[in-house]
Amino acid sequence: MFSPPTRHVIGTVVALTATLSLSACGNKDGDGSAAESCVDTSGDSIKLGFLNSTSGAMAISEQTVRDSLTLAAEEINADGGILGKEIEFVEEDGASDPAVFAEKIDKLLTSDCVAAVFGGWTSASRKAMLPVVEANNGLLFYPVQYEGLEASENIYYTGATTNQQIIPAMDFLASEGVETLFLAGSDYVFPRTANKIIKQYAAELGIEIVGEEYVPLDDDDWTTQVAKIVDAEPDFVFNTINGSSNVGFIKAYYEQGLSPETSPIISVSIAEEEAPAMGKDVTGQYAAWNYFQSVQSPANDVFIRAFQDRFGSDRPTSDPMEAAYTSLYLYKNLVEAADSFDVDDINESADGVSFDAPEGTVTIDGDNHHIAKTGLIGQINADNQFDIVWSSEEPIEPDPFLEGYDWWDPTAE
Amino acid sequence: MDSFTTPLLAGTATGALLLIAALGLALTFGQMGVINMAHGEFLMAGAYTAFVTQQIVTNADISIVVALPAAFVVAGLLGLLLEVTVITWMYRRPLDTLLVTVGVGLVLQQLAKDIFGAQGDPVRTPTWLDGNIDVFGYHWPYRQMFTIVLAVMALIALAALLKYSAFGRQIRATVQNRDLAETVGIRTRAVDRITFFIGSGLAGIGGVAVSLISGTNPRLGTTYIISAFLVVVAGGLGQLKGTVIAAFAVGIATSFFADWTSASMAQVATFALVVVFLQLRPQGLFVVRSRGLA
Amino acid sequence: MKSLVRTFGPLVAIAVLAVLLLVVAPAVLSPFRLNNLGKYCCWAIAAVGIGLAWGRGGMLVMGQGVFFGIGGYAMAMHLKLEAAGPEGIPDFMLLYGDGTMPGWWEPFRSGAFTLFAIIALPAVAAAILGYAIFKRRVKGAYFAILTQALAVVFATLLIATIQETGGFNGLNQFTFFFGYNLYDPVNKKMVYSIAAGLLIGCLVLVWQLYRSRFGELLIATRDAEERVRFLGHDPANVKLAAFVVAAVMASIGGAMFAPIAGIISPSDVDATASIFLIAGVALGGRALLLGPALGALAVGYGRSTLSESFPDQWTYFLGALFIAVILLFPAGLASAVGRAARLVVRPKEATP
Amino acid sequence: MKIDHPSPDDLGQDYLEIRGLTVDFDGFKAVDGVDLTLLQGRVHFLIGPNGAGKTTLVDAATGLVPATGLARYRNQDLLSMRSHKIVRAGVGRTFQTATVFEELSVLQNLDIAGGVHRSPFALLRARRGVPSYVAEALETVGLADLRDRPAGVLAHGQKQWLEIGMLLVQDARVMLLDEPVAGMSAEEREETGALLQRIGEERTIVVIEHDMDFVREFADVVTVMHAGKVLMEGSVTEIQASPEVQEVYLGRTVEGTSHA
Repeated sequence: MFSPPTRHVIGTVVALTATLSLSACGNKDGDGSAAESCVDTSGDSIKLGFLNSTSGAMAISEQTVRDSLTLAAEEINADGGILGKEIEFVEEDGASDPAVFAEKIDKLLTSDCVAAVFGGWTSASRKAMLPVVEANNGLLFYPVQYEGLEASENIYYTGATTNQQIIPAMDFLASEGVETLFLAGSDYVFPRTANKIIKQYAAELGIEIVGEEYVPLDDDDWTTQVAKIVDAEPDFVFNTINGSSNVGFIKAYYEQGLSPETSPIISVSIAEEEAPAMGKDVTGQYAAWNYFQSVQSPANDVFIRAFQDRFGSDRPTSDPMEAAYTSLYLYKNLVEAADSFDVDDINESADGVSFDAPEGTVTIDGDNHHIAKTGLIGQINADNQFDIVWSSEEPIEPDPFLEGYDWWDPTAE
Repeated sequence: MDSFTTPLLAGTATGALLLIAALGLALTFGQMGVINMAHGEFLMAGAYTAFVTQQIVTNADISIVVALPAAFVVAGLLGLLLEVTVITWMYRRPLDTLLVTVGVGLVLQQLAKDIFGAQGDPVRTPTWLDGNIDVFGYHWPYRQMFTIVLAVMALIALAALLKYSAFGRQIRATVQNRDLAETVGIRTRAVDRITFFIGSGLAGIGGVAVSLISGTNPRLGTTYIISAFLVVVAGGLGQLKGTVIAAFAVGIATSFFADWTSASMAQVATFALVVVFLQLRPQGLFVVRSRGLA
Repeated sequence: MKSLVRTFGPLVAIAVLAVLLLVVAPAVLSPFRLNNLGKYCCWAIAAVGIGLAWGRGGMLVMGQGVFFGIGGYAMAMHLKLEAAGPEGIPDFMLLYGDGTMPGWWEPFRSGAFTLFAIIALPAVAAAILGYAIFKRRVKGAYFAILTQALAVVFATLLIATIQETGGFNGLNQFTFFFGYNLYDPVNKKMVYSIAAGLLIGCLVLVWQLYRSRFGELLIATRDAEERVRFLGHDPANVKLAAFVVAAVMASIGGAMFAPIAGIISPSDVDATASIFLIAGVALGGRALLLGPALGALAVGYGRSTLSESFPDQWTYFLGALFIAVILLFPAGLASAVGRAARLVVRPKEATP
Repeated sequence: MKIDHPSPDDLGQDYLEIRGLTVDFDGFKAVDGVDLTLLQGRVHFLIGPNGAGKTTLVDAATGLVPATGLARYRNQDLLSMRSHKIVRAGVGRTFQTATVFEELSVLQNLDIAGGVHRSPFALLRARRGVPSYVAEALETVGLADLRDRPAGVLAHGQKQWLEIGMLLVQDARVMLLDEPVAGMSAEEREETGALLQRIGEERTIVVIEHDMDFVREFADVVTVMHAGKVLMEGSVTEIQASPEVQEVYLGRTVEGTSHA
């Protein structure tokens, strides 16, 4: 097929490539033990990594988290730092792409040698970071409510798991006497998993699910799906739609004559940041969170004032922002409780570490690394703020695998 | 709910929106061979114009009427700017215009994000579009009817312009034979620019219609651009008739698929439909015959 | 002598690249940077294929992410099953589904089948799609738009099939790569070397294709498709062959991307990811032998470093790159450098 | 392609037989029931005013436009075949504007035309040396000195010769040439005419032409077309003597829709 001189040259290149490749031969027997930590704690500063998407579709939400992390770091530094060491934060862009999150957290942990990383928003980004942070025995603080069913020694979850947001929301609906429920969500992991839980708990509570519709992420046209809601006439709509898609949903909902009087909506992704994009259309609807800007507490007053002084008086505060702010303070308290920046030391003394957060006092569960949080239901008012209309009696202990709920069967459809 | 009227009417409204978006594409593609991937961002510019207009003219009933011509001009000027600065250097390189405009689209999206913030802004629906009528159990929103009326008006205006005005004749002459048109004294470059202005302006009008569905956000254009392009592909280039039929066919088919399966699967099915359709009619619905070896 | 240089000069260049990637890089780069370089190599493998289809064949393939994804997901499925153990099933199916595995996952337990699938699946998919498109003489912009729409649809399909493909989260948490522990730095280096070696292999392959009669026929088809018909060739077959090879290369790139990046998700294969691949090819020079690969390496590196230094400006940069390169250097930066060099050497010709 | 059943009237000679060939463009008959028999060893000329349907006739016979009727060559109906199959059957053509591959060299252009004789596998090999049939064609069309130049830099006439050379390499037994000497200098025309006569001995050559001087000098048989129909067929002298032909050329056409 090749002429002799060609064959010769190709042969050389191929042989060269093969030799070079083989020289980096693998190690089949190694157990791949975790890499040695390179965190430097000898100086008078400590490096932390902030990893949020500042570009791409998720930049909308994640920038707000970055802002409150920055605020917390500045406050802690002004107050003397962590164990007397000033926080030096390294910022990275996750670019709304899970693979980039995996790359960047690797960089933060192995090149920048940060003591802990704060960030992530989508479950995809967290799932992408999980194996990297575990392999390097690092620490990640994840500030967003999520679909649960996860616990890692190397991650602290400061947002809600399902039994702190979804289940309280269902309890609220039951207390309102809701009999029929329609499920509307974006077509991806969180809504699908949340709805699986909702359906099983609804059966337990005697609430009938009268419809279930999904639309692709970022898709705006909800007309056909809303027509099905009109037809089903549910007492309530459980909304697990993510991002800008909510706007199209709410518009279509009003256009076809639905309203909070007939079929109100309870959302788990609409917070103070997202509500203004829907203007008056969303007034009177409900949302389930663990923090609202309207929470009355001294810690919250301080947080809101500090945040607005720093980033502008028109900026609202929301649950993920508060959870991110809290996460950095929790880290401080964790380090100080352990009197060490070492991950194993921190984990050892983690149980019961708490912080007087804007949402109220939160406490770490040392087993699953989640925190106890109070469930809240807010109703959106004309200013796109939330009036708190329901609250769980006390902070709910985190139960990411729903082990304490008999009705939960993870393998059922 | 009627499982026939709902997808039919909702799909017609979606088709109308696709039509407004695709008309401009078909026009510039047909005449200049330019594939403008930033067309979706012109749609976005139209939506933001609607938002800004509402900040100035706070009465939502009036502002939407002001926003329509304003969006036409804003998007049209953006198009003109694109033509004069970039496209004009790359006629006869259609695939390259496609890539350049991809870049332009990225920049415009980021600009929108920096100017208006990443979070979307609300556009209030005028009260005279608030409400619906019951058609066989489907609460057909006035807004959807408005979209259809808007598309039909845009279509009629464009068709009339092409058919009856002197400028329209110049456009058609340029489309059919650019060199010949030049020899009879038509300034084809000027014609191109005005065509680009009009085509982009139509996207602006489409943007206003979209803003009534989903408000504004920087990624708004990307949602519609691929479907609009599929419409142009299926409709055949440079032909209004084909574009119209394809737009409504794609809109209605997507709605029916979404009703039968899910919205995600509807996207897949519509794409498959277009590919199968191209097997039957490879040059789209209607073909301008041109002889010789291209 | 001159013709010898013309014939084997590129091969020497490939050899230089091989030494740089396989000897110099592992010696001087930190494990993290080396792993990143591995990712760029995966993109570069796909880019080499795009160079073949677009640069030489004139087919603007805007949906190569699809084939990248086919390879990536095929490999990821195998790695996922390997991580789950002989009888185990992937963890996400327990979390999001009812704990049963779809039957079509089963063959991917076999490493041999997976390797076969990484080549065969994209080849078959590209052949069917290409046949449908090229035989009906759909080309130019129509083709480009269809391929982009395909990428959009593919990503939507993946996101919607959570129980089968992990949905938006994609597949990750791999532990072994054909028996080698992926957390062992030595093995990471090996996986990198395989990716770099495959890149070199693909370059040698296209080098031979470009100098073959097929390469000439491909250029002829690009420049005057109808004319080729009157040489007695069906241009559809010529394009189909190039399209299939490009698809297989993208698939190989994707297959190596999964273990190196540790994840494959819809974001890595959607329309945006596909455009990103095109950017590298355009930058490096679509019709040149080394242009696409070097361009992809450069854009990959740019994405990492620029987003580290200017996180907010990366999108502007990518957009500006498209505009500037296509507008000013349609043949790529490499050709611009060549032109500049000639201007320096023979300055008199520069001033008319 | 092997011939299974040589037609009885095939006296070892090739011919292209056209019967009732009609091309209908949405009701407009560009070619309307044309009958022609084109024999090997002759240089046929096809003349007629613009819009007479000459090029369309050739397009139809080479699979570019759909047509009804019959175009039989070696017992195959060309009208039912796709362009590249027609070429492989031995019918080649050129175009009014010479279309050569400008980025490839003269040699590569000719070589690529020889692809019909190669297996797909052979295509993957690089070219080594110059195949004998390519060298022969280079000599025949007189481009041997220019073989390594890119075809794009050739003069107009040279491009036409290159195209004819490509037909030779393809081993086209029937050559349909569309205005090959348009734009050529007098000298080039002479050379082209001589070339056609030289290669025409064992082939069927059909030339579409306007230039009557050229036709006079080199035509064996001339067919005059008008408004899609054959007006007349004969020798140059016969054609020139015909009042009908003169009328057509003086422009007093009755239904002169110019659909070139």
